[in-house]
Amino acid sequence: MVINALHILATGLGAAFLTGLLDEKRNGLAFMITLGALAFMSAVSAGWLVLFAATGAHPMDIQTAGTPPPFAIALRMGLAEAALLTLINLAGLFAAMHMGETLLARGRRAMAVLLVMVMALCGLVLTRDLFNLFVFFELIVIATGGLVLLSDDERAVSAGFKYLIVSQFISVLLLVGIVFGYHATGTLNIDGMAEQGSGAFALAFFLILIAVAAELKPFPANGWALDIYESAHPGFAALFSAAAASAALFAFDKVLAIGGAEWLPVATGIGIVSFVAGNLLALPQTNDRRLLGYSSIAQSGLILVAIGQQDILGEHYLFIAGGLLLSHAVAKAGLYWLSGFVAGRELTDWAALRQRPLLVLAFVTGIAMLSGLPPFPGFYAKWELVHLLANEGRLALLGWILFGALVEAGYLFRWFGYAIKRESAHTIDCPPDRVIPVIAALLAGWALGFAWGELSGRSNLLLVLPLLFALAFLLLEWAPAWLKNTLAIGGLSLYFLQTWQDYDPLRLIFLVIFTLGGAIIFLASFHAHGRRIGFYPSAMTMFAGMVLLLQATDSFGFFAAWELLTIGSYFLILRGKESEPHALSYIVFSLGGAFLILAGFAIAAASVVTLAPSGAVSPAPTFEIASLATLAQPVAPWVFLLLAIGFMTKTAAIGLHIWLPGAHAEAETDVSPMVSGVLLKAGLYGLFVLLMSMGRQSLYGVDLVNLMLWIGAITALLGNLMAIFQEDAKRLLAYSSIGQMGYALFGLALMNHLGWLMALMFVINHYVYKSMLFLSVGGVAKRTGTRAMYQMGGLITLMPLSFIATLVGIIAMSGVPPLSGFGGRWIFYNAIMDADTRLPMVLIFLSGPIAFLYLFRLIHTIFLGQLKDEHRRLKEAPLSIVLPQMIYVAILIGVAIFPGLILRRVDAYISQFLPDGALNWEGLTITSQYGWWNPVAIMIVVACIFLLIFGWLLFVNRKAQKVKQFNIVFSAERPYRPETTHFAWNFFAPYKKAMGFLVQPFVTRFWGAITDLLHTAGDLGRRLYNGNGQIYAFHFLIFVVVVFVSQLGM
Amino acid sequence: MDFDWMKIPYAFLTVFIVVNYGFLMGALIQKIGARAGRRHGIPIWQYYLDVIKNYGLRTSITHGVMFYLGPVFRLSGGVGLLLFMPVIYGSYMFSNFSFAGDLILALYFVFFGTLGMALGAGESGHPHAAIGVTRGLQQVSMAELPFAMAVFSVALQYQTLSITEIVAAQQGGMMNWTLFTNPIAVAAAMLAFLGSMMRPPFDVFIAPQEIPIGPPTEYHSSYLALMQTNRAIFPVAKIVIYMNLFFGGAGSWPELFVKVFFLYLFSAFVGVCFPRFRVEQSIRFFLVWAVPLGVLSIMVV
Amino acid sequence: MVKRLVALALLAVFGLVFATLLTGYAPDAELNQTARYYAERTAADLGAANIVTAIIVTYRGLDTLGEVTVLFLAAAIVGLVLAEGAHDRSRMRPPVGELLTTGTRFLVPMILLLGAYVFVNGHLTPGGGFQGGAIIASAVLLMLLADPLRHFSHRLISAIESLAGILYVAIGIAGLFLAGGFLDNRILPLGNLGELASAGAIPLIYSLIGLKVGAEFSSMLASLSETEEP
Amino acid sequence: MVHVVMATGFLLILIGFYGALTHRNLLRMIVAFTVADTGVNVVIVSVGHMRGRSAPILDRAVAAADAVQRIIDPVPQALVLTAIVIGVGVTALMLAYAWRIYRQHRTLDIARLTALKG
Repeated sequence: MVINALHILATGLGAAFLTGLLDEKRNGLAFMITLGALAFMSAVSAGWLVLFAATGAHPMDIQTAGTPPPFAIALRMGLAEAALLTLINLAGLFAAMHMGETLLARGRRAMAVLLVMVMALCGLVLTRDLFNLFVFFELIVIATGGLVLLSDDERAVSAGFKYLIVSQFISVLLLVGIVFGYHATGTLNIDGMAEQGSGAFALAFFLILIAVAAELKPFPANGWALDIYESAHPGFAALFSAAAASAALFAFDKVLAIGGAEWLPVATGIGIVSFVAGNLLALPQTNDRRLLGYSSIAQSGLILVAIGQQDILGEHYLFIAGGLLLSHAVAKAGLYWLSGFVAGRELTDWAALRQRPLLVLAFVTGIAMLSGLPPFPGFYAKWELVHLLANEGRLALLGWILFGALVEAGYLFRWFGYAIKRESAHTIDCPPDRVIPVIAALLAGWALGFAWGELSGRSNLLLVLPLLFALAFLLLEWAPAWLKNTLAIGGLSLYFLQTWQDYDPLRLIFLVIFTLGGAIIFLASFHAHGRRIGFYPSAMTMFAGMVLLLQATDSFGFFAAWELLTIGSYFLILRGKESEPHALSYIVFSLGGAFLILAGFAIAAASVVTLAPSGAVSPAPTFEIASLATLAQPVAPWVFLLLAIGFMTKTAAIGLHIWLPGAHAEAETDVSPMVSGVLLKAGLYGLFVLLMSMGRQSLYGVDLVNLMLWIGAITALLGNLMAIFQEDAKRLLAYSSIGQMGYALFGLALMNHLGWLMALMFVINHYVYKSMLFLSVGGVAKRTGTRAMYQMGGLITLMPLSFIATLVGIIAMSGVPPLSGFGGRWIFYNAIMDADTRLPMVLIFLSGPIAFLYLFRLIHTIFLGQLKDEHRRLKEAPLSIVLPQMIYVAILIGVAIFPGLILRRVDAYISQFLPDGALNWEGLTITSQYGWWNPVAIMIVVACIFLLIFGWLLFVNRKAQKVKQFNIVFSAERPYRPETTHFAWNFFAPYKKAMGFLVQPFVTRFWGAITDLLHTAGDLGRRLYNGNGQIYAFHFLIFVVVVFVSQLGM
Repeated sequence: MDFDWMKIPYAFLTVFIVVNYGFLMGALIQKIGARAGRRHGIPIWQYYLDVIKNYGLRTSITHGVMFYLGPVFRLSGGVGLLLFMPVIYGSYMFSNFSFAGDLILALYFVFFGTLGMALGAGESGHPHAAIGVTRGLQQVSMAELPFAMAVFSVALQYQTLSITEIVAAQQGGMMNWTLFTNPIAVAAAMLAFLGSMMRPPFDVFIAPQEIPIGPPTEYHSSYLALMQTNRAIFPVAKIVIYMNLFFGGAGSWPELFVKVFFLYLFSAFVGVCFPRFRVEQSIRFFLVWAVPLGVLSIMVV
Repeated sequence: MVKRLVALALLAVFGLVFATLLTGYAPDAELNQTARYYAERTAADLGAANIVTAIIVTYRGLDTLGEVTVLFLAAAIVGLVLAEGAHDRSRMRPPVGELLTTGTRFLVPMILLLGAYVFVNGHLTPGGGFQGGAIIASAVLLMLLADPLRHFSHRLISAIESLAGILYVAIGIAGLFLAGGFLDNRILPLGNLGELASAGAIPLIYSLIGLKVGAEFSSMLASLSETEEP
Repeated sequence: MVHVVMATGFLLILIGFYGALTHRNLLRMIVAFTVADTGVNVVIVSVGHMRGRSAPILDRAVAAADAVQRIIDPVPQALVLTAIVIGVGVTALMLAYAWRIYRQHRTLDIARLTALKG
């Protein structure tokens, strides 16, 4: 049984009045009353929420004064109202807890103000009367004015005054609008007014609407709000952002209903401007609370856009707007509460949170919710919103939304990076009354994620086994690393064993790399001691994302998996010591790419038509990936373009590659192979899927696949070229990955049988040798304490196993027979024989030998040359790091001898798509229409010749002794310092002279300029807010005039 | 084409012939070069003496495993390259192990020795070894480019990657040689050829050897002998590729001797006429002159 | 200067908006549906002679509850703000004229009476709780003028204020259970139109409002008077 | 007549706005807002006015039966009361704020309260 909603208001008020009866000194009792009242109000609202959610009952009108509306004020309780009330009251309850100390110090009056504030917010949501709405607004204004004063920050007073100034302007406009609206319609009831429409009093309605809109703190009429966000008590700021903004949005929605469809564009316009501007302005912020304030403004803007688009959202309106609103509210409240723990106000001061992993989890949950990442409601909502926008062809709006969201993710994740990587002098103490609200927000976030997953009508991400497995590691954080590692390896292997039969050969290859490949790399993780907090949930989320990607058959599943693997890998990369800026650029590029994919899917979905269950034809909000093939002109090439760029971001195609070197190089020893050897393949898988389903596309006469061919070739060349100039071993390998991915992209874009086969060989080979090399180099770096190659040298005798791995790796990679790299080259030559385009091959021809250069550099400067004095006592890398390398050596040799084991099945599979040019696998010789290749024979011949000569040499020199290190003559002197005789630094100087012009950091500069531009824009925008309350009033009036004029123009 | 035990003695025979030919031709070319410089030059059997002497010497030092392996890789590379090609067109006896792979195998196996040598020299710990190796690698990376394009052009022209088939297509008169049917590709390839023959003007990378402290000082006695043997085999093997691809191949040993000699002479001829380039100059040279030719050859074929 | 020009330009736009509203305004010839309902039904349904009061206290009672709360809030916040300007009891009592002192003694009871009259008769005549409350507060003001150091018991004021508030809410809730809805005045008999004891709970509510408003204003005045010069 | 009153109200609003926008002294701004508030109240009252009718109080002058023909619209009258009271509350609050600001910063100049910005 539920309790009349009026009791919520009555309780709030009654409790507020009751506190006045108490003695000034009995603050403890007053506080108990406050908490009790808020808890009761929350319980009543929650009861309603359960009722509506469980029964799907219709909204219920509540009369007052025993008189029906419109003659008396009426309230309405429905699903949305109940949800909002629950949110508001819980936010109030937890805000009271969070502010407990302050409230107790300030006494019962402060508690009364808080109670009235919460009551008024509830009233704002419930009321159906326009003037009543005004009254509640004013109550909120005044209560805000009071609660702002609870802050310890003296500046809060001036912020509150600025707020009062603007609210005076607002209330004047609102009152004038209301009274003329009343005059025109003869009623104050919102529904009554809506029935009559705003046509008769458009001007008055404009005043009402703009006044209510101003309560949403739209850009630029929001300087006061930012000052409040910055200076208010965080407990109140949470309430202000979570509850007040939500209630105001709901009120705006109600008022907008009066105006009808013709006013929707106003909401959209205000919303999108606020969203983009809010995010841009947040970019240069360094104060945490102000940044959150800007983010709140932006988020309100986004929700406003959803409100403005309700005409096309249809039945999804509540799902979308509610999802956005609740994620924002919960996340923002949680973050503000968290800021209460942080002593300093700089973003970097949040590093103190690291002392409490639970708080870090809460922080990251908040950020993920704000950024709309899975599995939180914002993700589902964004998916629907973008799809519906695309369906209506509102692509410009869609573009701006995604742009704003990307900027937002940029500054949020930058902040998270600070928290994880910077140092803080402050300590954190966790009184339970402050921890409980944060935990509540944390739990609410996940619960909402679950709820939205259920409501979405798609697979609930929080019920998907791989993700659950990953998240389970969150609960295992107390366990030692070796135990978790064993579990991780076991999980991956078991998953493979359970599912491998379900896949076609192509996917199976990826599956093997994603699961077993990952498991092998995890062997290296045994070297870590302690608990390694944060590593396993992140890593397993990444692997979960990857296996889900393979499972996904529809666009939603695919995209969700894509986002999961992105997030997981971001956290992994962030773990590196110096990886903060690189992880940031990784996540920004990845999310940018993901948004393009999202846009591509949305546009595709708009033209893929499916049969709804009723038999009616409707646009699909999600579709089978395979039906990309059915897309028609003119949509198809655009979809192709968006998806291709999205996937190429992941494979670090040139121009989109600048995130990769830092991200891969700075990652931990066992993480580098995961993100390089394994993760990059996800991008290739995407490209495979794309090309398999869509084939060739052309746009304005440009063959897009051909374009990809060029991009692949240029990437291969420049990636390799950049690699040879690196002094840092892991960066070298990272650039080499760029080049290798270029090869694979090139192979795919050849669009012939052998091209694809070659790309697949790269998938396998690159996994093996790049994982191996990263482990080997990582082990060396671990021992020597540096990654600069010129500081190493002569390690061959000290770390022979690592050397062997590197040697085998570079032979394989350079394509020299007899190891497996040659197979790739052979297929490549056969493939290009069939290709239509010849020029890009030139670049590939060039990049091959260049690869040789950096490989030689790698092995020479680390393992050969002169051993340094400080390294004389080094030991071989730990067994756990060497063991996987040896496994890889075995695999490489195995693959080199029997490539057919895997490839012939794939070859047959590819024939389904591109039948021409299949290879002939009879006997030991692999034959194409142009040539042949017998790996076994090559291996035997080379081995025989080699062993013959070697044996002879061994025999004749059996007495040879190893000479001392300095037993050489160098410029007529006997050297004594290894540093002077280890030729390693600036290894390929002549190449730089001759070809250096190709590797000028143009791309870095380009993206740097873009970033600077955004920052500058944000910085310029900030100057609007000069702190003068009067100027803020001008902003408000200008805002009104601009909207007015643009509305006239429309 | 398949394996056959008889191929093993045949392979030894091929190697034997090529080694002898290589020694003689190398000395001859060197003598021609000396004469062009108004010097007397070495006797024609000089290489035999050197090699016999070096094989006879015993060393008692080594710098380490890779140092050891350097010459082994080197010689394996040379011999392997030779044996992976059908040396004499139409001859089963001298088709060697070409069943193991086609043109691409030969192209890539060229690097096998280079790699080993680079590694071996590196372990000597001598900085000049590394300097020489890096210079060589840098230059070769660009010099190989026009060659690769020429090969691609030829493969496209004949629509095959089989050396035998390419040679077959050039039979029936000189005018059928690729030299005449695809002159641009040949021009590009011949420029690349200059770059890979370790002769002026593209020989700066062996400069560290000339000031006698590079690999040859570190590699002595039997190590040096292996390398000298390779210096007889490897150029011939390499020229055989060129000959097969561009100059109609060879149907018999004498034909092979003549063609290889003239091709070798070509590089020597250029070598005595031009001074040495620095590495970056060679790179630019190939980039400016040879690469466009290669591109052109791909485009027009 | 620029600021003034911009302000003028902006206000010109607003002037335009207002002018449009003004010129577009035509007074109604007949009461609109809402007003008509009130005119026709108030007397019968609620038994209040003053229709405005009926609207304020009952039909739009929720507004009025909010209104009272506004004052409550304002008083509470003013108290909060001024609390830190701890008053200084040792300051000199400013000279106050004999006339004022005597006049105050004479006038205060009458003002209080008038105030009570105004709010008790709110449902019959112009006036009501707010007006009455303000009148009562004016008595307090007068007392403060006469004796600026006079100390009022905040405890008492706040007790009156809170009790009035709680009772108001309680009456509202009683409407939920005993009559047609929250703040329905028909929990008490309607009586005869025009009599003092009529219109159900309206006089009661208005009296509570009067007390409450009076207490709130008084509280603000007292807080202000106890605050030292900043 | 009604139009004149209403125009006066609007004028008061504009004057109040102008004052609030141009005066930098907090107290002057507060006064300006009260002027604007008054303007709004005048506008509200004027909207309810109907020529030739009397106040909406049923007494001897106006009987309940013919109230519909005799009284003016009571709703704006009720609204204006609420508006006035709210205006009073906000004004009180602003004054308290002004006091507090002066105490803290020893200034009433709005342009100098710019510690928070950007």
